[in-house]
Amino acid sequence: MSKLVYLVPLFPLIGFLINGLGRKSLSKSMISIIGCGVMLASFVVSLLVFFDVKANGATTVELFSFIRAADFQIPFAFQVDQLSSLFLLIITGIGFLIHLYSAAYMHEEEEQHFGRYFAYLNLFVFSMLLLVLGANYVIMFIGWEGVGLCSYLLIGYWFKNDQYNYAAKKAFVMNRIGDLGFLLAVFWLLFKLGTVTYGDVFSRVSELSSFDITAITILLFVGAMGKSAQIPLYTWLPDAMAGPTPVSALIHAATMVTAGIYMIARSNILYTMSHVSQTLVAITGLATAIFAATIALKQNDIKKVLAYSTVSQLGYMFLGLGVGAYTGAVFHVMTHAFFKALLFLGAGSVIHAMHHEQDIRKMGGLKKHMPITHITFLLACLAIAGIPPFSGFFSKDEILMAAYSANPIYYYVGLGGALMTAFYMFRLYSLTFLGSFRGTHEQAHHLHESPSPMTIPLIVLAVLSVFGGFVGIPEVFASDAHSLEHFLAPIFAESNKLAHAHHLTHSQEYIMMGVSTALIIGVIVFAVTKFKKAADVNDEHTGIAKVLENKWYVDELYDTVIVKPLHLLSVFFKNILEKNIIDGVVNGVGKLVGYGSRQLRLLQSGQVGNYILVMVMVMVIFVLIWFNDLTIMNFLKKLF
Amino acid sequence: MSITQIMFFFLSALAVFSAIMVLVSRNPVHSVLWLIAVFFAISGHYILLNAQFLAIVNLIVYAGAIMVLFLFVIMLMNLNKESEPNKHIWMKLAGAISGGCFLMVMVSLVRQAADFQGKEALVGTGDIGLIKNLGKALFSNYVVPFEISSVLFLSAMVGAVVIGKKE
Amino acid sequence: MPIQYYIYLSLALFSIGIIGVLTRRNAIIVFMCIELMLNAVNLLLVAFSKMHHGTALATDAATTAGIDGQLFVFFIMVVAAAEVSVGLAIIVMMYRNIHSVDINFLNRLKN
Amino acid sequence: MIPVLLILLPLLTGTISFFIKEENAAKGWGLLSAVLTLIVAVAGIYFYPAAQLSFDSAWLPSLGSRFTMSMDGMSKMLVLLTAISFPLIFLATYKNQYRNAGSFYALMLLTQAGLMGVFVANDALLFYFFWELALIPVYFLCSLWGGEKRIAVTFKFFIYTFIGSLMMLAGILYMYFQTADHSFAWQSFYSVQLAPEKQSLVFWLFFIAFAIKMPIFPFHTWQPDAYEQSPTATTMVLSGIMVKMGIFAVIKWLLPFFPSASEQFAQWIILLSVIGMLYASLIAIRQDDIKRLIAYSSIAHIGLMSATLFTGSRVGLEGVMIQMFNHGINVIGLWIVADAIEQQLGTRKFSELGGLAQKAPSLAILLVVMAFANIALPLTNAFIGEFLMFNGLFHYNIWITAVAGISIILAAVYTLNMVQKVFYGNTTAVTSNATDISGNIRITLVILVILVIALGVYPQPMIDLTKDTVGATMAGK
Amino acid sequence: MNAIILSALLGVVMMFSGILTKNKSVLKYIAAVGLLLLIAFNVMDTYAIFKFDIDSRGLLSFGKFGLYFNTLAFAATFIYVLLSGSDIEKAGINVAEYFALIFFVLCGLSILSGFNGMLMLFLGIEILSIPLYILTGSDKRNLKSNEAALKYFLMGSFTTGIMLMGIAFFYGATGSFTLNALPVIPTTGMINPSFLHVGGLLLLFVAMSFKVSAAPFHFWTPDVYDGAPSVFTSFMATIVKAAGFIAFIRLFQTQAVALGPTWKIILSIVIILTLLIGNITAVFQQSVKRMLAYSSIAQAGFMLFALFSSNDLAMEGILLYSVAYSLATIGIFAVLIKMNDYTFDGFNGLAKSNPVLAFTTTIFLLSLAGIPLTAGFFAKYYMLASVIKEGGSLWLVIVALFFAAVSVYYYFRVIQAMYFKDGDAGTAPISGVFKLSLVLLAALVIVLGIFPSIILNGFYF
Repeated sequence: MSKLVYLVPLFPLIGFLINGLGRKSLSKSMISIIGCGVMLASFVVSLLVFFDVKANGATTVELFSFIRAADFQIPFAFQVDQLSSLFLLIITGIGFLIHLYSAAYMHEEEEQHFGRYFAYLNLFVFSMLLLVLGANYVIMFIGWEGVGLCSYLLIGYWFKNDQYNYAAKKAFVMNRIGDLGFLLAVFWLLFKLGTVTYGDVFSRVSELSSFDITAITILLFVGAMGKSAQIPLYTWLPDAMAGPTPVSALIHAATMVTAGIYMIARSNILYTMSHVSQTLVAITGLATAIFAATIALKQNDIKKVLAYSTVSQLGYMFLGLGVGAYTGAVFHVMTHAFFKALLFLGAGSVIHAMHHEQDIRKMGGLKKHMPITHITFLLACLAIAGIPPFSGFFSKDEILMAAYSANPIYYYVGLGGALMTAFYMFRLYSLTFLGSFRGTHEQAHHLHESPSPMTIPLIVLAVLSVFGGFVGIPEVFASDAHSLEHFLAPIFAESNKLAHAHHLTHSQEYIMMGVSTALIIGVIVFAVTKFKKAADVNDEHTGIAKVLENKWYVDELYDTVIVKPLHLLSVFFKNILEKNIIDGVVNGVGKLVGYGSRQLRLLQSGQVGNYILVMVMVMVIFVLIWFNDLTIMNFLKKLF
Repeated sequence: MSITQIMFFFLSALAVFSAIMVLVSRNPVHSVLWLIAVFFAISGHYILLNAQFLAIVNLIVYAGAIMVLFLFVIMLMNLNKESEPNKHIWMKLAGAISGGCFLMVMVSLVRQAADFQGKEALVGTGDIGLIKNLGKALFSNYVVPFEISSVLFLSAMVGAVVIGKKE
Repeated sequence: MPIQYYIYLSLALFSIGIIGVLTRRNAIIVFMCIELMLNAVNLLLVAFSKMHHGTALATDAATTAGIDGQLFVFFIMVVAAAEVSVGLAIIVMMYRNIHSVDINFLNRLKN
Repeated sequence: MIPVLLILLPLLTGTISFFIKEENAAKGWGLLSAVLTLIVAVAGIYFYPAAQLSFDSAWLPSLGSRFTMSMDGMSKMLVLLTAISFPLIFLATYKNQYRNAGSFYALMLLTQAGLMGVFVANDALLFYFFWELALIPVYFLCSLWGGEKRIAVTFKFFIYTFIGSLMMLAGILYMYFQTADHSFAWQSFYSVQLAPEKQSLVFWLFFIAFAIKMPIFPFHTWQPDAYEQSPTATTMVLSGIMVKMGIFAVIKWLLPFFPSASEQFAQWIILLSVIGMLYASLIAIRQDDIKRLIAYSSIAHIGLMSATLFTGSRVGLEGVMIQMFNHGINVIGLWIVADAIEQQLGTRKFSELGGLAQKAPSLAILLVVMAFANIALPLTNAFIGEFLMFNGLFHYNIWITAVAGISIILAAVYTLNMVQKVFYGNTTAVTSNATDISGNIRITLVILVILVIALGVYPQPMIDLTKDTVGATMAGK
Repeated sequence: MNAIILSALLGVVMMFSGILTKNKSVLKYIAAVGLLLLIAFNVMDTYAIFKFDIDSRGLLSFGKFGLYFNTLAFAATFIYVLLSGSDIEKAGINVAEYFALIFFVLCGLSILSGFNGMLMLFLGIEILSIPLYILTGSDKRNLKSNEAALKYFLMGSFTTGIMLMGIAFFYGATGSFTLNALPVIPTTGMINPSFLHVGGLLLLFVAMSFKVSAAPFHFWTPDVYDGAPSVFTSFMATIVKAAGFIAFIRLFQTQAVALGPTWKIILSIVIILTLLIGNITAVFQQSVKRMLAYSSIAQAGFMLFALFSSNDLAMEGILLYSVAYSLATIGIFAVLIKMNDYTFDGFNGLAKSNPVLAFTTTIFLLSLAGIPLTAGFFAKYYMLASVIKEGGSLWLVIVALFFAAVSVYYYFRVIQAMYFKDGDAGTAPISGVFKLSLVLLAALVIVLGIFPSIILNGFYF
């Protein structure tokens, strides 16, 4: 079955081609059938592959030789193993649900754009599948840039709006900054090892010096920073909410942004061997988690809150990777995919109902109008807040426990972040669903529950969010119940061997879980009571709140520190250096010739006397030159 | 100082003086006359050098024919008065200085030429300048250039006709 | 006579000719100065001819060495005569057109 | 015989074209000729025995110059590029109006003959001849059918490149007198053993000629103006093929002859090239004119190629080889788009454009593909080339690579700027009545896009094609 | 010797045919036939088929090179007469006499290609120059023509004086007028250049530089070329100038050894000055004719390279250069004469009004600029190659190349005017024969640009 893995990306590719080329001739229903159908097919194959891997272990499928250069060769090959098959399931599964959801959500679009939307979406899935399936870093990079491209296309989907286009461009450029790091790492690997195929790289990792490993891992991590929106390259992700909401759910929550985690998990052995990089990953992840959480506290756009929450949750995943909890990180990717996709889709449902109103200050009391959305949204909030036994609890707990064992400060800070998460999620929940409606009458009149193609994915995802955590029950509850860890064990085996694991005692764990759960519940209660009445809805913020509302002014900082100087530099180059200096020199030669010409013309005075005078003088000079090595000069001196 | 030396210096002084007078005379007719004086002095030198043929030819052709032609032209144009406007003084100065420099450089060049030290031009003796010897050489070794110079005269003749003829 | 004397003399005449060419404006005078230069050359050639003749006489009493110098002078005179006829014709032609023989009038062609 | 045919065919058809008065006949004739050349090129390269690919005949025996032609991998590739480009260019600009179309196509075909000659000549003097032959018709093309400032701009371009080629001539002559058998043959030049200190002067004589042609910073100032003012068909030839002449010449006529000088000056040239990449990219960001933007972007790309050339890396050289082809394809695609816009809307200013994606969706899609090829997105052809080139650069120096890498970020910035300002946003006064592209342009762009993707997914044939040249160049003396 | 005698005779014949016929075009054909005869006799001389065997007593010696040059010069004159012959009557009424003078010039030219001593050099130069003074002034009513003639005459005579002084010095030092006379120390056989000898050569160098219009002795050139009737400028700037170069090289080929290394320095200065002044000054001219005058100075700068290197390549090169340069210049002047307006603006739009003229002019201009595939390229090529072959003067070549690029600037201004600017370039009526001849000439320029060996083989066989 693994041999047929190429079908997994092939179906979306076919979908892309059909929808892309036929977007003008196909009907909307046809387009959505094709779009969803290929995803379903892909999902089915993925399932088969998954079980095949589970039964028979990993394989590599080589399709053809991509680049065969002088010093190296890079095959176009797929790595089918536990990690990639798991990601296949997440991508195609959630991907399918979101395609389904989109068919309803995007129904207002014109046919042509509807087709374009599905084509992009299929292309995205194709790229994402390449990213996770690739058997070497180059194929991964193809997917890596491919998803960036699709993200760009989808953020700028409503291309008439220039704001959206800027957001799309920003996303792409920031991703590219990271990609450069990734690419440099690839070059480094090729330079040192002559190969980028995972198997060869990981087995020959001992040939690399520790400096090489550190450099490569840091460069790779730069790539991850861009793709997974970590400090300092995170600012694109909140702006990326300009895209249609299902896109945010799929790309900017569930799949693409987790590519960085996948990559590091894939390269776990390299990271394990470099303590410096691991620490860097952990600290960056933690910092991002806290930083994004603080910003999320004061956001009023429903999607922006979710976006910062995503950034924050990605930070947790990196924390997990940084402390060696690779399984935990992947686990969190999975659960996060469930509940964050659910949250986004729920938000989409709300926005749909509110006629594209995204400001939570203008919502409220939607509970009674949209019961399914409400329930599923609440479940997702509980999951992300980390209330047991929802899925988020298990994955977050696993990461935090590992963080504690690595460094207790990580834990405390991480816990702070978790509390903030609980706070802003329930602020969001309360403002949206509780209290009374604050929107216009028009909106109030039209409030309705979304159609079933939208609610079915919500329900499915809610189920997954609630029960998804049970694949990774920690040892403290039941020994050997962490089936995910068992499944992924071959991937992280080498790393785990190297890592010096010191486990916490069960009692410690119980205490920590209890305390944190209690604190979270407290925060939730506080948030719900505080925002049920929507107390601070129209407050003018001052001090720290204002700073938070303005996202720590990071965008402005980047603007002054990087963008503006760069623009000034390019203006200087264009208007001064290029025009006046470089071209000036070139034209100057021409002008000099012209000037010389005008001056030399004057020599030709028209007077015969002058002509002859010059001739005589030159004759004298020539004689002097000719005999200058002889004694004529001395003689002339004597004469005077 | 022998008579030839005295003659040499006298003729030289005459030649140089007359030549200078050619330039400084304001009246073109005077210039012509002074130039004729130069030619006479040079002819005197030829005689000193025993080049009688050239001395005669010089007088006949130059002083006689060419200078008369000049005079004719000057008369024809009615230039026999001091009509020439002065050249700019700086131009004159520059001309004189560069001419002087030329002289100076050339003289110093000759002064340095060691291979002329002690060489003499035969004065009074030597019969190569006699018409008999010259004629013999002219019509034997130099007959080709002699004939060819007819082409020169032909073209000069044609030229004078072309240019002088009234249209 | 030392040959240098002749060289100096003819150089002096030659240079006076050059100075004349440079300082006078009357085309006829300029032309005369050129004739003066030619005569200076003639004198020098004759002197050299006699010098070479003298050198050759010391070894061979019947030599005609040096005769070519004098013949050259003869040809110079021939050429000078031809040149004068053409030159004066040109000057006369110009005089007909502009009623002047001032060479400084000649500056329509410049730059 | 094939190389001679490749030169003679456009030469003769071009000469005939001078006498064609009717516009459509001229267009048809030009297209026919270009297609025939393409057929000959493809047949010659892939289906005829290798012996047919070289030609040798006496030419100037007293000078030691022979009419010698041969095709190695690089020649084949560039011949293919030339042969493919011309039909596409003619097709894409088929609806453009030209005064004296006969002469226009004649000059274009003469240019093609010159280019073919440059790529196949194996004798330095012959090479020089074709080098100039390719230039002269372009001079007339640009001056006769160009934009407002065409005369001055083209003239600057001409003089600039002419100075360069004269330098090369001096270099060629110098080398000629160093050869043992007093011959201009490539082999004779190759076997000259020049002392390192003598190499440097000749090296620069050659290099300046090539550097101006490529062009690399700071010899580039003729280029944006020339591209902007030339008729687009000519611009395509200029930027798609003619700049490759410089790179081709460096590989064939410079590196093998002066190994020690190349090594000695490599760091300076690489430095210049990399500075040029960033410099051109930054300027491109601020451009308001599609053509100028593409021009500066082209300078940046060429900068990468020239930097890689001097790293002495095998992989890098492979990258340069295929990038020559790829860049040609991509940049022609971009020019076609630029031309389509200008022909229809009469402006190239971003400030006047916008929202074209609504009016011309096909154009928008095809442009977006070309634009992403321009920024070397994976699975487009340029990625392979840039990947290999950066690899080569990395072997040389990591910091240079990192700095050069910034240009790929900047490339994204200016390319997306262009895409956004032309196609996205709302329509403006100029674009509100725009219509989608006509069939001929669509076909051309589709062919180009297929090439872009095909070579991006399966680049191996191109890499293999030029393998022998890479091997020979890297073998050194 | 055939050439000298026959050209002199033909001069006389032309004079008389002027009396016998009043039909101007008949004169042209007589001249053309005469030139063909001249070529034929010269070729016979070359291959010793038929020759006047006159003992010149060592004053003349015709080598293959000189005779071949004669052939080429006569052929160029033939082309010149075909193209511009009928325009001679524009200069003045004495057409027969003008043709006669042209034949006398050719006689001088034949002497210069075979002179073996100072006397024949002097006579040759004078026979060459005196008819030119007259031709320059042939447009008697035109003040410019007057002025040019007088300037040319005065400066020419002055230079004759300088040259004669040089010859006198030379004679004084060597005791002989023959070319290969070198002051040799009898005991050692070493060359002992005396001051007088070198000084004499220097003056000769100045005089010859004047004749070939090398800077800074070029001042007469622009004025005279500009003032003279165009049809004679064409002749003067091409064939006559080439003859000057042949004489120049012939004179200094053997004497260069006496001059030592400083000779090359002086020569480099002259070359660079010539290139500089010729090229740079040409840039801002308004009149095409005057531009061509300066360009002829610039071309002289290139031709001086042959003198500089004086090797076999240089000898081949100067022949090729003379031919290439003469053909192109004759062609351009033939077109120029037909133009109503000699300024650059006068050429505006010629490509539209008369494409054949514009196209051929372009070829000629390209050849002058030294663009490959035209004869001019190989001309320049040989010059530069000869210098590089000598070694050590690569810098001079690079300077020359820079100026070659500058030259493109002003040559292309004409092309720009013809093709890229709008205007109605007025021309005199142009016959089909004229156009055909122009096209053939252009074809010749291109053929020579591809196979220069056509010219050079003639030199060897």
